Amino acid sequence: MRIQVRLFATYREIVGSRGLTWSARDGLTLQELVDGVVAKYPRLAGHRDTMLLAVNHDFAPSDRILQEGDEVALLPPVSGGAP
Amino acid sequence: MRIQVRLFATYREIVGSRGLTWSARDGLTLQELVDGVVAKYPRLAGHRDTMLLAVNHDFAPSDRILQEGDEVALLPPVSGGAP
Amino acid sequence: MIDVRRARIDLEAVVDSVRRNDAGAIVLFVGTVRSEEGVRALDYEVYRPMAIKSLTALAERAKDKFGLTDVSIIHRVGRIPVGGDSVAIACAAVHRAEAFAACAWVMDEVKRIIPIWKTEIADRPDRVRRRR
Amino acid sequence: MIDVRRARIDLEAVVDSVRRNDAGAIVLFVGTVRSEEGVRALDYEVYRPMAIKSLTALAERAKDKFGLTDVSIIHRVGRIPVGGDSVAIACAAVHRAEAFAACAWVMDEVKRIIPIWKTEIADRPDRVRRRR
Repeated sequence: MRIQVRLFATYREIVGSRGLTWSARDGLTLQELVDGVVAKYPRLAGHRDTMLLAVNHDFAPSDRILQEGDEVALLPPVSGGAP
Repeated sequence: MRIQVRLFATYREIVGSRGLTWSARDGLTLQELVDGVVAKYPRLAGHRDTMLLAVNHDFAPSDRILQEGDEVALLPPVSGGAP
Repeated sequence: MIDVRRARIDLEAVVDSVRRNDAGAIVLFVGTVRSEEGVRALDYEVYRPMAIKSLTALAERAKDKFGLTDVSIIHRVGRIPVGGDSVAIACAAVHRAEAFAACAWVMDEVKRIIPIWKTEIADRPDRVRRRR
Repeated sequence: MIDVRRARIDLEAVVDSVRRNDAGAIVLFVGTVRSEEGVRALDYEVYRPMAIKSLTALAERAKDKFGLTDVSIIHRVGRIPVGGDSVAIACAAVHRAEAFAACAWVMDEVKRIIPIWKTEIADRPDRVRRRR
């Protein structure tokens, strides 16, 4: 199956792209997908502890099983609003 | 001496005027002035407990000694702002 | 900016009056005449010189107490229809916690000490009563 | 009204969007880009569909939690110069205590969960750094 991966802010800069199309076996968990992306872009590893994860525009737990067509987002700590 | 007395809201309606010019002996206290006004307009008596007093645009204690030309205001409980 | 006026309150102007580049947070409170059975407007009466003096002193106290960069208080008087704005308070601060706390405190003080009184104007001309 | 937009925020429109005759109190929070040594603007980046979804859910939670009559949240994104407004939150309620509490809470939640990130734009082109 194919999963769309969205990247923002620092992660976008590290990967050099706003998004990736990730090919994976059925039954892949969100955790396993993140492991794969971090393995391919090792400079993401240092951000692992503060990384937020979303699937289809909602925060999702890392044991979430992904489905064909899911949109996964890797989110740095958010910083909206006023300073 | 002469003291200007300002009246607002309910008190204005009771007295039927926005203000009075009060003639008094030197050394009159604010308390004594209020006693005189209430004696003249007995329907004010029921408001005595909640009446606020100001001299020259500042709240003032009832033992304040009045001076020629002072502007005294008898104020019902205030109710500005939003409901 | 401190004012007691009969004209409609321009909220954008009230916010702009407290803007400064070193303030990251502005909190604006707007009090409006709420609809209530049988009421079509409120008449606000003011002891103007004392109100201006008290509001000016209140603004200074708020700045000191909460470390605000600026504060504006505008009270409308005269007849205000249901839905109209009676009071606007804008507090600006470096951080938002102070701006929120100050704005709520200033509104409490306005109700407690500023010489302004309101009378309900009924939708039937034979009914008028005071309201706190 | 919920929006994430590149255009300047119209504060009067944000307040008007929560007006209702049964609400006596409106609290508006405005977050602005504060001046800081070496910074001339902030660039706000957004994950738009998730931000809209999260803000819509946040507005509903705020209404339930505080009994608001209405709430609007507008976040500006893109490049915002020093002094510009980045976010506006308006909360309307029958009484002011709920409006103040809700507005402060909504702003905390915006900072905590809405997928928006900012980058400082330096007044010298060789300096850029992220900021929380």
